[in-house]
Amino acid sequence: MNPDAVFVAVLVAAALAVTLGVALGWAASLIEPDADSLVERIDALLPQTQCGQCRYPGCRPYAAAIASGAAEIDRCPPGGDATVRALAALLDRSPRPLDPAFGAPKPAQVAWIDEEKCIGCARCLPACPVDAIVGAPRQMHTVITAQCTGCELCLPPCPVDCIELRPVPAVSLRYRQPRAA
Amino acid sequence: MAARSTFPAGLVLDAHKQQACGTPIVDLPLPRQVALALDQGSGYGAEPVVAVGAAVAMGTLVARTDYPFASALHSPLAGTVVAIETRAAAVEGGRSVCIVIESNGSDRIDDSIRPVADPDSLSPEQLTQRLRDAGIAGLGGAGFPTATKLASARDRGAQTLLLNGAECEPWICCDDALMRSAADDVVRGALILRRAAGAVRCVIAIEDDKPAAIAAMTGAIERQRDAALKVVVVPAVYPQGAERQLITTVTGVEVPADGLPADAGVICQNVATAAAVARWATRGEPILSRVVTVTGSGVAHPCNIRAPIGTALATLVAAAGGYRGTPLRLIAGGNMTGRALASDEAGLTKAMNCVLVATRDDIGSRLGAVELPCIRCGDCSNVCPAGLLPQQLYRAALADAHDALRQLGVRDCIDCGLCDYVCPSQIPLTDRFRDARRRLNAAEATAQKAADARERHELRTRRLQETATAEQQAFESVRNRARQPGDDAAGGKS
Amino acid sequence: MTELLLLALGASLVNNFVLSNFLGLCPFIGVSRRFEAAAGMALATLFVLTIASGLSFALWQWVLVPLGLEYLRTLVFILLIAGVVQFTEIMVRATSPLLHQLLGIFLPLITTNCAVLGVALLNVDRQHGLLESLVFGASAGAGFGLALLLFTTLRERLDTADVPQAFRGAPVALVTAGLMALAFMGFAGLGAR
Amino acid sequence: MRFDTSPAPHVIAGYTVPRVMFQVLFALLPAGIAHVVLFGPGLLLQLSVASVTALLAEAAALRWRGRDAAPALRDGSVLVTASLLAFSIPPLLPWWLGALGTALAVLLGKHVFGGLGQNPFNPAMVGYAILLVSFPAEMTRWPVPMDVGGTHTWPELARMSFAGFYGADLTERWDGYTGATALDSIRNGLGMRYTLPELLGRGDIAGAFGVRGFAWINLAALAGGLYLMTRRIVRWHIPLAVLGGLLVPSFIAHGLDSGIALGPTLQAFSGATMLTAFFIATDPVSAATSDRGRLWYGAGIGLIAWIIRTWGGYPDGFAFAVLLMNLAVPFIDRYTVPRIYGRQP
Repeated sequence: MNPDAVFVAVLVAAALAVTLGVALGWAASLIEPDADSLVERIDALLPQTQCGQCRYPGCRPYAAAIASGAAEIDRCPPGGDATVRALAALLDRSPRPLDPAFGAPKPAQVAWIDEEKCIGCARCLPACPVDAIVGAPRQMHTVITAQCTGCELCLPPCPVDCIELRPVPAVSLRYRQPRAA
Repeated sequence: MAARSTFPAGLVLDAHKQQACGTPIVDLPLPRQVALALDQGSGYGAEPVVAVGAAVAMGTLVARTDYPFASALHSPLAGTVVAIETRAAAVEGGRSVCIVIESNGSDRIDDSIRPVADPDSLSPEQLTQRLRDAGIAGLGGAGFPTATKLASARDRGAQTLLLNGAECEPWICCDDALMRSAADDVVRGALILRRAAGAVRCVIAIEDDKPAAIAAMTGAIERQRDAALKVVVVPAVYPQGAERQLITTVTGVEVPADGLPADAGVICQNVATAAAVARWATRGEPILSRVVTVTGSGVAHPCNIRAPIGTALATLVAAAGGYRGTPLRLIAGGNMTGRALASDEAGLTKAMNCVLVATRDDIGSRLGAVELPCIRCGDCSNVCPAGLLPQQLYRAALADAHDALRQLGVRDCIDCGLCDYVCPSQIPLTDRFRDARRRLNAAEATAQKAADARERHELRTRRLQETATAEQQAFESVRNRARQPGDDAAGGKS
Repeated sequence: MTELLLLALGASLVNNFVLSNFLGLCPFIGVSRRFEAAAGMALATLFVLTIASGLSFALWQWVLVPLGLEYLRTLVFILLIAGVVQFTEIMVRATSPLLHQLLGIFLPLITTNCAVLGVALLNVDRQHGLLESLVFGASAGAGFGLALLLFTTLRERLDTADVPQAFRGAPVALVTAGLMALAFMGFAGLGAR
Repeated sequence: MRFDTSPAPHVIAGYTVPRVMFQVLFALLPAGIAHVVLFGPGLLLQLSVASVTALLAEAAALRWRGRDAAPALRDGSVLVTASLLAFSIPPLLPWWLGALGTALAVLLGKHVFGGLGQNPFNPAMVGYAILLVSFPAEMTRWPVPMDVGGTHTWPELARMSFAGFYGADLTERWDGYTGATALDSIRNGLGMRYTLPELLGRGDIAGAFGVRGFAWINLAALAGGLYLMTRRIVRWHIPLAVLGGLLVPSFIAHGLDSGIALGPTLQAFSGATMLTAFFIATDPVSAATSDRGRLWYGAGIGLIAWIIRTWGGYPDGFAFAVLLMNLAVPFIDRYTVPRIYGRQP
């Protein structure tokens, strides 16, 4: 094989590589990736407790982390296995057990304020990620049970430990709402 | 006139009607005690307005409601309220709060009960309110408040009042008996309902296996001389009497899956409800009693009985000659959709059209069933009156696959029980679907709660950001002002 | 015309790349758990196969042969395929991030899907013209997509089946794929007469 | 008084899977009698080895999974699989091949997927296809039937069947007594550029309705199939679609070129046509779900069988046609969900 042939071969291969590279770069610059829709769909499967047990500051940041591949899908104890399964199905991955490093799943719970003990300090109000505690300084506080996600974030700020978590009250579920105006 | 079309499938079942239907309706003497369940079958309860110890007369209002899915209750006895407590009742879950009234033997009628002077002078809205006050609810089995249906029919401009006299479920014949004995009442009630609904036509649908009822109703209509009133004979196919299916049979129109019968231009009422409306018009009487079929191989003399609401089922069975043989199930309703009750102390409800005391002769096929794997034979989808694929739904239900359940129409299932009936693998499909529906609803409630939480969280995040930005701006404007060279204070210092 | 039709039928059904030639098994097993992902993969592969067939023919006919560089074809074809796949990936990521996530590693791996290189090389070996190359590539892609979609719907049904523990997941998928291949043997010898 | 409770409905028709399966077996009886009369007792030998193997395999699979085997053995489904396989394989097949095919049918065709009701493929056809691709010579060797030629007696067929069953070398004593089926001979003949009328004029193919032997079996299977339809075990969609998918193209092709294309009568009464249309394709487990899906499914089977019979490498294409459409069933089901009451189409 003469040196010329080798030269031509290298030249052809290199030309092809450069052509493709330029074309791809140009294509990539033309087309904007749309990452948000995936984050939305992941976020929709998370329980929205906003509890931060996944060590992200809320459900949506965690969803963004999953979408970008920065976090695994096993970090959400409030969602439990059901959420992991749903995420695995959405992303076509194998379901995996929850990572115990992020806590263990608990039955659904809601916060309850012992109004005998509450001193009305209002420190729990800003802690609540979903505005489910009503109250004002030196007024009794109370938790809107229907809106509480049971995230436990109101526990640490309370100076008198008057907040406790109770199991979600059983709701009778009718299987078919009558269809009438 | 014969029916025009039909719904997807259905099946002809053994009717078992001859047992109770031969004899005239028996009037039950006033019982010593009644227990009125606050939930009369619609799934929603009224609120008591009497206290324990209160004296009541026949027709006294004992529970009222503003809720559109519940109906008011009136005392069928004159006497005293002796208890308001949770006890056995013929409702979902088997227990409900009941108002227990003991008779004092008198038949004093409440002062509020007066015949309606001229129902034709009332506007549809006034009529509807009066019917709501009278606690008129669907006597066909659903117990749904009639007034609520009338209002929605008016809102949606329904043109046809369909009186359901199909009575398709085996064993039940109380409507048949009522149509034969009180055809004029049914027609009179129908005319009032038609006015209240703002409808122009009234069609009375009766299955072709009830020639006597058809003849009686046709006769009553002829006496009325109203051209917009007619009887339609429909094939005796189960579940012909299901509201949506009957509407399709009679009008050829399907009710949208996510809509109401009124969207198909129809309001459907039971013939017994119409008769109750007539009683209200002639005597001012709210619903105090109903006709109920007491039947089954476990009853000595099956018959139709007019009994006060709240009468203990044991009393009804005793009036039908008492138990016979070895009764295995006490079913409120027919053998396809009826609810098996744990105790015969439960009281009669407005929604209860049948008390079926079943022995092995009646329900042996189900008791002896051995569940085998589904072989996808498709018999279930061939009979499903809702056009579903029960065999696919069954797999989705086992896997708890919510999307598939929704898509395959687990909520379009009308619980008729036909898929169970024909399944060669004897799988209790209907119950699996009920269960799957419950879990689906629970999951959707959870998802809805999560969505609400997310929305509130996002609002809060935005609010905090805005507050922070505002503070920042305020801070900066203060600082900028502090650095203004022309500022007096600054100038003074320099 | 008839010949093109026979070529298409042969490449898509009779000599189905997956079920008769056992090429491209990796995405066949890997991306057949969900219909949406499989449909995306089928389309992506169809796209890559068709474009790569055309481009590789052009490269072969007008660059390699005139320059006497036939021995470079494997290298050049792989480079070319990699480029086309990369372009596909950019497209998919832009149009559907969820699909991009679902396909995951299997999207860039179309490069190493032997079906793609196989089609390019077979086109050269069988001396297909441009039109024939395109038809061959497209029908091979269609056959791959058909097999993948059928397999995916089968697997989705198996998800709700009471499969013995030992066979759950990959084993039953492989048995199913084997039985599919058995069924496709029915096409063997089709058109031989 | 207290009562037990149970969910509605409280009554069922009491029509069971075992009854379905035994009705199917009963409906196979006429075809079985025709088979035994025409081809000797080989079918009975194959049937017995297949049934025993099937029951053993079913019991073993269920025992291995720790399930109660008794109900599954009694429901008759595995006997239907065994019978359909026994009908499909030649009556001269050595017993171990029959046993192997049945074991594969039950284990690989059914239990790998979870047993009754879970298998995507028709188990009998899985067993048959594996045998056919693995032992093509043995699987295409049929005795010359009784109804034409008359070269041999039924006792002779019986001796031949037993010899074949035990695996003896049949060519020593009975060379010329055994051979290809009619479809096979036609295929080979056409391959050698004979025309169809020439082939049918030859004594070794023609018979009642055009094909010797198999015509009677097809007729008997048709009778059994119609019986199943009257008992509402089989509905009309699949059989009609299978026959339509096969006969419509053959009618057209025969009209275009009667020299080489088999006519509809010949197609309908040769090979496994009726058995497939009424007994094999109608296996509900591996068939499409909705009525519309079943029409597509059946038509696909008929059409593929016609294609394989006309251009393929195998004389009869029904086994592969059934398997090919089996694998398309979930796909068909996906696109043929019937409209639910009250929903938009």
